[in-house]
Amino acid sequence: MKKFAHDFKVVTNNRLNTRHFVLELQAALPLPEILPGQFVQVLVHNSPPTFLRRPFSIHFVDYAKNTLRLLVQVKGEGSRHMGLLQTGDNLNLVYPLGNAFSVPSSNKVLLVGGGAGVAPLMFMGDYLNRKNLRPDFLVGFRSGDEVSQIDEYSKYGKVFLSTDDGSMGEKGFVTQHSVFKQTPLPYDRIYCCGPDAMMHAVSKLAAEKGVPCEVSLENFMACGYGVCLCCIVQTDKGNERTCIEGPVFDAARLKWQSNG
Amino acid sequence: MKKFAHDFKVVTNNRLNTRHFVLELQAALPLPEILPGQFVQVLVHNSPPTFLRRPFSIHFVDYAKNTLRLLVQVKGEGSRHMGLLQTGDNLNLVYPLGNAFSVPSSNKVLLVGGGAGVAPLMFMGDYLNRKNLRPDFLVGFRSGDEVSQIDEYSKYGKVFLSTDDGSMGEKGFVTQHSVFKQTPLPYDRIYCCGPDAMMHAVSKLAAEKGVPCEVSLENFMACGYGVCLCCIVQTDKGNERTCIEGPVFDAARLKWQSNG
Amino acid sequence: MTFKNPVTTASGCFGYGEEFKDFYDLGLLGGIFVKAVTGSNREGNKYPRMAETPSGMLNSVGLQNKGVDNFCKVIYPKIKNFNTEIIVNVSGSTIDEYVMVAERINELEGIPAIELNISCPNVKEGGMAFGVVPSTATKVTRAVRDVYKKVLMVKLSPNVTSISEIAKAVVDGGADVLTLINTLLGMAINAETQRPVISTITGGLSGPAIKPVALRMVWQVFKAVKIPIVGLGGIMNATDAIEFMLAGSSVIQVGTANFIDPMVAPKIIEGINEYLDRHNIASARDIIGALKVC
Amino acid sequence: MTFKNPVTTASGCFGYGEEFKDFYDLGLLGGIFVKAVTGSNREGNKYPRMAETPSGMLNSVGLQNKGVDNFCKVIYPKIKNFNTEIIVNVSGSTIDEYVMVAERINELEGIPAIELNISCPNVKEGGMAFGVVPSTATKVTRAVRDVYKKVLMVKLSPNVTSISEIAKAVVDGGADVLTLINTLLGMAINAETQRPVISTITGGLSGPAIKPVALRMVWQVFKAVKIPIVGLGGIMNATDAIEFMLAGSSVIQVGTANFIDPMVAPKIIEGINEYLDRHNIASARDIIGALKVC
Ligand SMILES: Cc1cc2nc3c(=O)[nH]c(=O)nc-3n(C[C@H](O)[C@H](O)[C@H](O)COP(=O)(O)OP(=O)(O)OC[C@H]3O[C@@H](n4cnc5c(N)ncnc54)[C@H](O)[C@@H]3O)c2cc1C
Ligand SMILES: Cc1cc2nc3c(=O)[nH]c(=O)nc-3n(C[C@H](O)[C@H](O)[C@H](O)COP(=O)(O)OP(=O)(O)OC[C@H]3O[C@@H](n4cnc5c(N)ncnc54)[C@H](O)[C@@H]3O)c2cc1C
Ligand SMILES: Cc1cc2nc3c(=O)[nH]c(=O)nc-3n(C[C@H](O)[C@H](O)[C@H](O)COP(=O)(O)O)c2cc1C
Ligand SMILES: Cc1cc2nc3c(=O)[nH]c(=O)nc-3n(C[C@H](O)[C@H](O)[C@H](O)COP(=O)(O)O)c2cc1C
Ligand code: FES
Ligand code: FES
Repeated sequence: MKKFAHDFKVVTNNRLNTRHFVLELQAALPLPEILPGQFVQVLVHNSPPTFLRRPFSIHFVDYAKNTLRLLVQVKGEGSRHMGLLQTGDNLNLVYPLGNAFSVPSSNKVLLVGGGAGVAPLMFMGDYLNRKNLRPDFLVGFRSGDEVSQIDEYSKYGKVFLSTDDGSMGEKGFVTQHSVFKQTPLPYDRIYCCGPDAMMHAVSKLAAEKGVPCEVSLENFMACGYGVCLCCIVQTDKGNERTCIEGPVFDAARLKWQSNG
Repeated sequence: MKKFAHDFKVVTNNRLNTRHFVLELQAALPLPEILPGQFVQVLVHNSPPTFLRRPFSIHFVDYAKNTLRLLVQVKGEGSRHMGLLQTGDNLNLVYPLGNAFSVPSSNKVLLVGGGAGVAPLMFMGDYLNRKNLRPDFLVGFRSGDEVSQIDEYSKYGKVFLSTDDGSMGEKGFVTQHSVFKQTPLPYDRIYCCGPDAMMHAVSKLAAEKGVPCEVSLENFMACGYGVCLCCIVQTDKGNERTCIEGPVFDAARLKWQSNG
Repeated sequence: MTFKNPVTTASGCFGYGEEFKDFYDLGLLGGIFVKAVTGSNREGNKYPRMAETPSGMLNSVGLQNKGVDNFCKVIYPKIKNFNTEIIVNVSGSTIDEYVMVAERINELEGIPAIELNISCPNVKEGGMAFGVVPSTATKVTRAVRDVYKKVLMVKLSPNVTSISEIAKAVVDGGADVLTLINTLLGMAINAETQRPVISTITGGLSGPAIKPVALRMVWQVFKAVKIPIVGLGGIMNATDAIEFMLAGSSVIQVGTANFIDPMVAPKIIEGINEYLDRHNIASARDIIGALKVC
Repeated sequence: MTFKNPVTTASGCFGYGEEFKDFYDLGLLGGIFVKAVTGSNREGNKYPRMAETPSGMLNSVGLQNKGVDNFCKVIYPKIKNFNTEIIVNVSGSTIDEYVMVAERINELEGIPAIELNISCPNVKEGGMAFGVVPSTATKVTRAVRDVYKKVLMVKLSPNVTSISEIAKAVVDGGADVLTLINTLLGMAINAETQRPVISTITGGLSGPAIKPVALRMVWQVFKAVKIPIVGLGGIMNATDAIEFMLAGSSVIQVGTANFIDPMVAPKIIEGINEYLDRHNIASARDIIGALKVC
């Protein structure tokens, strides 16, 4: 698939809460086809400590406006600097990168996300809707003040909510949510994205319940397009590249323990 | 003399022409006493190729507004980046650095500047006026479209003008200006700042005419406050530091040939 | 052998070239130095394999590759018709392994040269160990020279007291061309976790941070030996490339910069041409070693 | 000897301390390593002496100083009562010169230690030449050890194949403490003028660019010898300082960072204290060499 390194223009930078914001970025040329699960590599201009690009999932694609969105959690200098971007600023992206979530054959799909890991699920929801499928969402946040965009997700499917401190939705991690208490689980497939520990827990639970599960990994990357071999993950086929063979993997294929 | 490393706020950034701009910077704390000829070391934030600070002469001090001004010529990344600063931005300065022009005992003083080298002369003019002295200015520019702030200089004394291409004032270098054709030269002291070649030419001419001359050097600097020994200039006393014993030197003391 | 222009891409930073076909026409490049090939399959080092550092990065990939047999049978057919020179980076843990790989690559018609990697800091045996002692550097070079009939390039490690001594030792062994530099051995620590950032504790430092060291070594070696030099280390743009050529590089490689801007190599080619035009210099050849030092 | 805190300033980057009195109270510092002192007056190298590089700088000052006699008579009286440890960086071109300077400094009551600089890359004879060969490193250390009765620190050059071998050689010579690292030998070229940027063509690279190499060397030496280490190389903030302590430094030096922010050393002292509080660590001593590697 053809890849590009292009400047995008910041259309909006919406602060969701103290640690998260959404950038809407407009391309100068028509966007190519992009699939949910794919990511971009962001060049953080003018941030002296930021040498390498930073990978971010594609949160949403709006072909009509020729924009894509990133949902960013402030972690270090790179993401902090991205948070300072203003309407009209340029941001250079290499895109579209990586594989994508598989396309399910039924409606009975659960999209599980935690924190900034919810990013690709919005795009996936929209994508499934266009294929006349309505997924369920299970999204987890640290606490109520980080819960955001629930209305948006609700457009694409039913939303279950959990927070670590119980201040909104059910209390606890997503794996403790009552959705997972059902036997058998009323889903044909689970798609999951979030912190490593969460993805591991969800994939274990899915395996126990006999439901296929795909996870989207966030391994550290140098290039993002398959040439540096820094982002590898151990699978049943040996070392695979998160940025090419992933970031989406069938959870059953991963050897979790060795991953970082 | 006490020195400081403080954030200043950009009050205005006035473009003079394509290659020059004036930054007016406001201190949070009351400015200490600053002398004409002194300089600041600017930290160019967020410009990845700019590791070291950049030295700039103090162009003007306004104690009432608690501001100082820098006149900057765009040379490389650092100065280019400073040109992008906007009202309200922060800029960290180490100041006040270096020695100062001597205080003349008579009115018969010529201030010679070329290009961005005119920077300290505005401050010197104001300073001399406060001591009830009115200097003459001889300022040289590449061409008419770079001539600027003549009205300002005129407040402090008479202004002679030259441009390399003759598009404004007299044609040629400052040393070719008719001011220097007078014998004897009607000045007790010359103060000069500009490109090395110009300062060398002016100091030779001054020596021929028997007029004491002070030049303000622009040697490359790492620290700016006397500890790295990178900015040295050969004088009759051996190697001296441009940032401490200078930037202003009695031209007769310099061994020009070895300087760069 | 000749390159259509002096801009090539560094081993380990460009895969086998295929991934970059998604970005531009590989025929623009002077050449491609493909990822290290060893005697047999290597899984490489554990994750995490990289750390960002000021103006650079550490890597500890550890020569992950599927081995020379796979290279000849699976990869070579896919890349041999790229419209540019393909040079294979040959690695190993023993002299026999280097020799074996070189013999196999010697048979591949479409490969005009190998680059002997005696400078990888990220494997326990072999690699850099060969490249930091003059006598073993000569020995491994000579052993490969005996079996390899085409252009033999040898890639030097900067982790040495005297790079010119090593360069001379490798010339004694029969090298046709020297490549320098490979990565500097470095380390990164996460102060919060109090742990090394990469799994192998130490790794190879690349990127602009090492450019001054690389330029110095190219210059020292240019003065010490008479064979051509392929220069690299932190080249990010045409100006950097020109500096390496002035210091004595006939050809330059772009490594880590490919990660920051996948389009960087063609941009460097263009930038060099602009520079030559602006300075009225007829050919890139004219700036090789042309540094004015007096 | 003990330092009131682990943060000191590096030789050549802090003058004799006096200039920094204009910025803050020197009594805040753990110690000050003053500019190199040689046997007699040295004018140093020609201008230009510096070049900016990615995340670093090259310098080629060349040990400019007025000689040991001037130091003892003119400078020492001015600085001996600073409320912090003053350590003199001792340099020379011959073993006799090192010995002579060390003997003179030995007489100064207010100086508890010297730092033997066998690693300056910017002078023709002496300096680094002593520091890159184990046998001469031992020899010069031993010669100074014989005449110097207080704490003998030796500052190592990173421009070597094996830093732990050099470290051991210096320990054999009788060093009490090792300082590492001095600058990496580098070079900068101005592509437009086609000339080297600094007068000596090559110079010493310092700043964050070299931090990964410095950390690696501190870690290697920490594992190889039993004497305390003073670590430096690119420390810009408290996090960097903590990384050097985790890798095995008992004390750290702040060098080039003083040029970027004259207030940096007191800020690092504060930052280390905050880190210790946040991690519930009783003393800075507890993180020395505490890197978790399994
Ligand atoms: C495919 C993919 C998709 C992603 N999608 C999103 C998304 O949609 N939204 C989002 O917010 N984030 C996403 N991430 C994570 C995001 O890339 C990081 O949070 C971001 O790069 C952090 O950059 P920074 O400069 O802010 O922080 P940094 O300062 O670079 O790092 C933050 C922390 O990570 C550690 N760290 C960084 N690099 C390494 C390394 N190589 N080895 C060990 N530790 C390291 C640092 O020590 C530090 O504690 C994604 C990552 C991947 C790989
Ligand atoms: C005391 C003093 C006062 C000054 N006052 C003013 C002033 O009032 N206004 C003004 O416009 N300028 C002034 N300057 C000059 C100003 O400091 C430089 O123009 C500025 O630092 C350039 O920074 P830059 O990042 O824009 O350019 P850079 O990219 O740093 O450099 C521009 C050019 O200079 C060359 N260069 C840079 N550093 C070195 C070096 N160490 N050795 C050799 N060549 C080098 C580069 O090769 C390049 O061609 C003053 C300098 C000094 C020392
Ligand atoms: C991720 C990565 C992998 C590398 N793999 C190899 C390799 O397999 N063989 C080799 O000779 N050099 C390898 N190198 C070294 C580079 O080819 C190059 O010598 C070094 O990175 C310095 O150049 P640069 O600063 O332009 O990247 C690798 C470098 C990186 C960053
Ligand atoms: C301008 C300058 C002058 C230096 N002079 C000396 C010196 O006289 N003696 C010495 O041992 N080291 C000298 N050094 C080396 C530093 O002390 C230090 O070892 C090196 O810069 C690495 O640390 P840093 O990256 O924190 O600066 C000098 C460094 C610089 C930048
Ligand atoms: S990030 Fe380079 S191969 Fe995946
Ligand atoms: S710039 Fe450091 S001594 Fe003058």
